[in-house]
Amino acid sequence: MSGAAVPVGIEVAEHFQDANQQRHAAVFGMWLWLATELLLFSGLFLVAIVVRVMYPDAVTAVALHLKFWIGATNTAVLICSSLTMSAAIELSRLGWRRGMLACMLATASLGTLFLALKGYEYWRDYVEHMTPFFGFRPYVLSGDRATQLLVDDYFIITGLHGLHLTTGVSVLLGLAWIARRPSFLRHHQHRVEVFGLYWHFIDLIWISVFPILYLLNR
Amino acid sequence: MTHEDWRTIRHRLRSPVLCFVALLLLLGVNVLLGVYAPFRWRNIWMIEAGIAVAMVLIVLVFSMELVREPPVIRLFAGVGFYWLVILFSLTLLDYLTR
Amino acid sequence: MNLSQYPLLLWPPAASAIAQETDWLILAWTALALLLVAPVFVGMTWFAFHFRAGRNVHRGVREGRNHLLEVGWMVIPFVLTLIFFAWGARVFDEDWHPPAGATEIHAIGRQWMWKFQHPGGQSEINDLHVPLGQPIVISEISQDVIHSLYIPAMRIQMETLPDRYTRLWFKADRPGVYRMFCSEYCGTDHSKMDGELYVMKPADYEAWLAHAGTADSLAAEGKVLFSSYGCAGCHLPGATVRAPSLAGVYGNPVPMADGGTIVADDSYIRDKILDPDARKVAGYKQIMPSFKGQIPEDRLVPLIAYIKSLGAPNAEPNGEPTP
Amino acid sequence: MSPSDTALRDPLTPRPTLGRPDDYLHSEHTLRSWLLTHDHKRIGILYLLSITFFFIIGAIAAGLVRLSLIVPNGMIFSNDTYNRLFSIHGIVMVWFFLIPSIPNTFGNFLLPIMIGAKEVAFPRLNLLSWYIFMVASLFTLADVVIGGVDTGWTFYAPFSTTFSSAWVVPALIGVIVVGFSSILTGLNFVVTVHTMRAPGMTWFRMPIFVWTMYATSLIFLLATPVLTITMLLLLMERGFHIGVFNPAIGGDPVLFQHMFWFYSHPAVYIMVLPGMGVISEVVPAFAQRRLFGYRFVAYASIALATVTFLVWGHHMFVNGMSEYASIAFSIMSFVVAVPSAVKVYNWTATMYKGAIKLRTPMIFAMGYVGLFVVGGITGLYLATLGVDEHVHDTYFVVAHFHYIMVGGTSIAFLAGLHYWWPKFTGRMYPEPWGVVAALFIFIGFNATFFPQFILGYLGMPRRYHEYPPEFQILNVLSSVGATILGAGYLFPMIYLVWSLRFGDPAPANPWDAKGLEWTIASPPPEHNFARVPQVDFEPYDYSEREQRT
Repeated sequence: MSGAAVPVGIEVAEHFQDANQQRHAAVFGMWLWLATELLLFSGLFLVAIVVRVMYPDAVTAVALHLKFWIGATNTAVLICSSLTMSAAIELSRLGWRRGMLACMLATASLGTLFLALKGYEYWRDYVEHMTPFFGFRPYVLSGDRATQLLVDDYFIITGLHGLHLTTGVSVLLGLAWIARRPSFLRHHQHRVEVFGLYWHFIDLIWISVFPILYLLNR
Repeated sequence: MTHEDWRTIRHRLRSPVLCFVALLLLLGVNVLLGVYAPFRWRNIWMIEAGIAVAMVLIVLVFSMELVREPPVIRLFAGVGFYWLVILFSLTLLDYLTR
Repeated sequence: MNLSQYPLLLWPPAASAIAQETDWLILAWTALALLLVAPVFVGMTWFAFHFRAGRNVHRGVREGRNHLLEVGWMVIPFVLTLIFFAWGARVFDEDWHPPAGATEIHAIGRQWMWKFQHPGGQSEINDLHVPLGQPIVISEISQDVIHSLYIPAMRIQMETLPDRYTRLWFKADRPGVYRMFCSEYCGTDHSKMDGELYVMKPADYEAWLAHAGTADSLAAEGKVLFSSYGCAGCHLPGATVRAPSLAGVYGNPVPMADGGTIVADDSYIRDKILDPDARKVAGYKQIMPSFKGQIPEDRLVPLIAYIKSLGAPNAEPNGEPTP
Repeated sequence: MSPSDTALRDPLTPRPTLGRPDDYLHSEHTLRSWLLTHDHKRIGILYLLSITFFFIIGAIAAGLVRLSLIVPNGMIFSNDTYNRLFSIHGIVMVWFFLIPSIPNTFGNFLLPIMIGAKEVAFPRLNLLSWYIFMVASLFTLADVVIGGVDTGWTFYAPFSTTFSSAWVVPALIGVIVVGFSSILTGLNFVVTVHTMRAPGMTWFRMPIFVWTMYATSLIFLLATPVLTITMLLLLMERGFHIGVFNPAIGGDPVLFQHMFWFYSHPAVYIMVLPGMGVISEVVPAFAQRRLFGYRFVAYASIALATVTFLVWGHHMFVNGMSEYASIAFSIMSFVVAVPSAVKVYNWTATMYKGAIKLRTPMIFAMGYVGLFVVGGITGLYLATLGVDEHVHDTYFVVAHFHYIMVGGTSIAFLAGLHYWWPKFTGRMYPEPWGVVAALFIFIGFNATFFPQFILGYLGMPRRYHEYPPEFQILNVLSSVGATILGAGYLFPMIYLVWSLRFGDPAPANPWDAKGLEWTIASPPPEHNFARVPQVDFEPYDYSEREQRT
C-alpha cells in the first residue's frame, strides 16, 4: 500500500448497530430517492412521447431545430464526468485522499462545462427564435402550433436536468471542501459513494434525454 | 507512486474505463445514425432507442455498481423502471387506440 | 312531467331503453353486493354479542388460517362481480357507437352555457328539443374549459373537450321534460350551466322546428360561410390556386405526405381549417393560412356540415390526385 | 405480566425515577427540544398536532359547504365563495390531513417500535420532512384561505392553467413542496423496515400495521414524483406560458388527467392502507384472537400497493379516453377489489370465537369495517362502465369516496388514536365518552353521506352551488347529518385533551394486546428499548388466552 493512503471507514451513528448496516441504509436510501427522480422525469418523457404520437410532423420539425451537436457533445462530457466520478469513488475506497479530491474537482469541472454548453445552447435557441413562450419574440415555427408542445417540453426537461446538475455540482464542491480534511475518509467514506450514485444518475437521465429529444425525432 | 500502486489503480479502474469506452462507442454509433442515417428506414428509431437502452443499462449495472449490490437494491432499482413502464404503457394504450 | 313538482324524488325518471337497462344493472349489482356483504355485517354483529368477553361460550382453539376458505372468498366473489364488468362494458359499448342514420345535433359548451345546433340550422341556448324514437347523436366541443353534458334521464354523460369533438347518443322513448347538467366543474357558474331536454312527439317536434326554424339548414349556412371566409376561392373546381377539391373527402381516407392516411372525420376537417400545417396532405404544397382564432366554434359546425354534404362529384373521383 | 406493569398499575407505587431513563415526553421540556428533536416519537406527536389543526380547518370548510347546500338557490354564499370553500376542503383534507394522517403520526411513532428498532433509519431526514410539511401546508393554507383557489383539489387543465382567476400558482407550489415531505417519509420507512428490524423480527413476524406502512411508503415513493412533475407542468403553463397541456396549441388536457390520476388514484390507497393496518391491530387485540389469515392480509397489502397503479383510468371513462382503454381500466379496477375483500372477510373471521371487548377502539373498528364495505362496493359500481357513465362526477362519487376516506381513514385514525392513546401519552381516555363519540360519528356519518348516494343516482352533479328544488330534502338531511358528525368529532378533541391531565395513568399494556409496543412502558422511554429485543414469537400470538378459555 502507498504511504499516501489514509484510513477508510464509517463512523457508526447511535441508532445503527454496525457500519455495514449504516452503509447499506445510506445506499438503499439513495436508490429509493433515485427511483423517485426517475419517475419525476418520466412524466416529462411521457409528454414527449405522447406529443410524438399525436403530432409526428411537428416533432420532427422541432428536432431539426434543436442543437444536435451541442446535445451530443454534452452527452460525451457527462460520460467523461462519470468516469472521473467512478475514479473518485475507487480512490476514496483506497484512501488516496489527494487523488480522490482531484477526481472530484475534475467531475465538478466537467459538470460546469456541461452547464456552460447548455447555457450557450439556450442562447442559440433564443437567437434562433425557438422560444414560443416569450410573447415579445416571434416564434420561428409559428406555422405549426403543435411544435410548441415539444419545444416547451424540451425547455422543461433540460431546465429540470440543469437544475439537478447544478445541485450536483454544488453538493460535490461542498463534499470536496469537507473531504479535504484528513479525517473525512475515516468517518464518512460512504458519502462519496452515495453521492456518486446521484451523479451517475444525472448522467443516466441525460443519456435518455438526448435520444428522446434530439435523436429519435429527427 | 510505487509499481504496486499503479497495479492497484489499474485493477480498480478497469471497469470504469471499460464503461467509459463502451458508452462513448455507443454514443458514437447513435450520433452517426442521427446525422447520416445511412439507410432511409422509417423505423430507424428502434435501433437508436435500443442503443440508448444499452447505455442506460451500462450506467446502471456497472457505473452505479448494481452488480455488486444485494438483491433488494437491485429490486428497487428495477421497480423504478417497471413503474415507468406502467405509466407509459397504460397512457399509450389510450393514445394508440383513440 | 315536471320534476320540480316532486318534493322528494328517490328514483330518477328513465327515458330510454339504455337508461332502463342501467337501472336493472345497478339493481342487480346491489342484490349481489348485499349477498356478498351480508356475511360480514351479520357475522360481525353476531360475533360481537355472542363471543363478547366474559360470556361463557364454547371457543376452543382454532387455527389462524384456512387456505381453502381464504382462496374461496377471494375467487368466488371476484368471478361473480365479473358478470357486472361484462354487463357494464356491453352498455358502455352500446353508448359508444351510435346507430346509423342518427340525427346529429351539435353542442358547444362555453362558460357557462350550452349552445345546440340542429341539422336544420335551428339553434337554441341551454335547452334542447329532440324527437321521440329517433336516435340523436350529440357532437360536442368546448370553446374554453372542459365541460360535460349530462342527461340523467338517459343515464349518460360525456365530457366536452376544447379542441376535440366527443359525442354521446341516446334514443328517447318517453316524452317529457328532463334535466341536463354540466357535470365537469368549469368555474364560477358551473352550477348554472344546466338546461332542459324536451322530448317531443315527432309531430310536435316538426312543429317546433318550423316555429324555431331559420331560413337555411346547417349545410346551407355553411355554404355561405364557405364563400365568405374565402374557402371557395381555392377549393372550388376551376379556382386558380391548386387546392384539393373537398367533394367526397368526408369519411374517406386521405393520404398524408409522411406516408400514412387519415380518415377525414369532423375532427380532421376542423384541424385542417384551424391548423393546416400540422400534417400535410400528399401531393399538395401547403399554402393555406391558418384560421385559428378567426372562425368561432359555432361557425365551424355549419362549415363542416357543408363539407360533409359535398358528395363525390362525377368529374374527379374522391377529389384526390393519384400520387 | 412484566414487573414494570405491576409497578405502574399500583397507583401507590411512585413513578420510578432512578435507574430508569425518562420517557420521551419528559426527558426534556423546552420548546427547542421539541422543534429540533430527532426522536421519531416526538416527530409523530408534532405531526399529530399539525394534522389535527388542518383537520379542523378542512372540517370547518366542509361545514360551510353543507350549510350553503341547505337551500337550492345558493343564497347563503356567493358562487365564488362556495367554489373556494369546497376547494379549501378538498386541498386541505387530501394533502394536509388524509395523506399524512396515519403514516406520519402513528407510523412515525410506532413503526420503529413495532420492529424493535431504536429509531428510523434517517432521523434528521424525518425532522426535515416535518418542516417541509409545515412550511408547505401553512403556505398553501394561507393561499387558499386569504387568496382563494377555485379549481377544486383536482386542478383540471385548462381551467386551472388559463381560465381561473384565482391564486392557483401558490397552491401548486405548496402541493409540489408538500410532496417531498411524503417522499422523505416513505423513503425513511422503507429503509427502516428493510435494515432496522430487531434480531428475529422476520418479515412474517411483523405486525400488519408495519406491512401496510411499508406498502404505503412504496406508494409515497412511486406515485408522488409523478404528481410533483404534473403540478410543475401546470405551474410552468400558468406562470410562464411554457405549456404542454394547453389546447390552444394542440395540447391534450386528457394527458393531464392521466398524469394526475397516476398519482391520485394510488393516493387513495395511501389513505386506505394505513387504516387497514390500524384495524388489523385493533380487531385481534379486542377479540383476543390471532389475526385470521395473517399471510393473506400481508400479501394483500403489497398487492393493493401494486395493483392500484394499474387502475387510474377509471376516473376518466367519460373524459375522452378511448373505449379500449376504458374497458382495460375497468377490468383492472375489479381486480383491486380482491385484496380489499380479503381483508374485510379476514377481520370478520378474526372475531369468530374471540373474547370480544367492545371498547371504543373496537367500536370504531367495527364501524370502519361496515363503512369501508359500503365504500368499496360502491367503488365497484363506479368501476362498472355502464354505471359510471351515469353517476360519474355526481354526488354518488362524493358519497363513495367519503365512505372510503371518512368512513375508512378518519374512523381508523380515531380507532388507532384511542387504541394507542395510552401508549402515546401515558394516560387513559374516558371510556364512556369514547363510546358516545363513536356512536355520534357513526350515525352522523351515515346520515350525511347515505342521502348523497341517492342524490347522485338522481343526477345531482358534484361541486354544484345551486341545484334543482327536487333535491332539497335529501340535501337538508345530509346537512343535518353533518351537524351530528361535527358534534361527534368535537367529543374526542375535548376529552382527549382533558385526559392528558385528569386521565388515569396508563399501564404498559392496558388492552392485553400483543406486539413489541406493548412490552415497553407507557409512554415509551426515549430510546424505546433498554436492550435490543430478541423476537422469538409470532405476531398476534393470543394462544395463551385461547388455551385459557
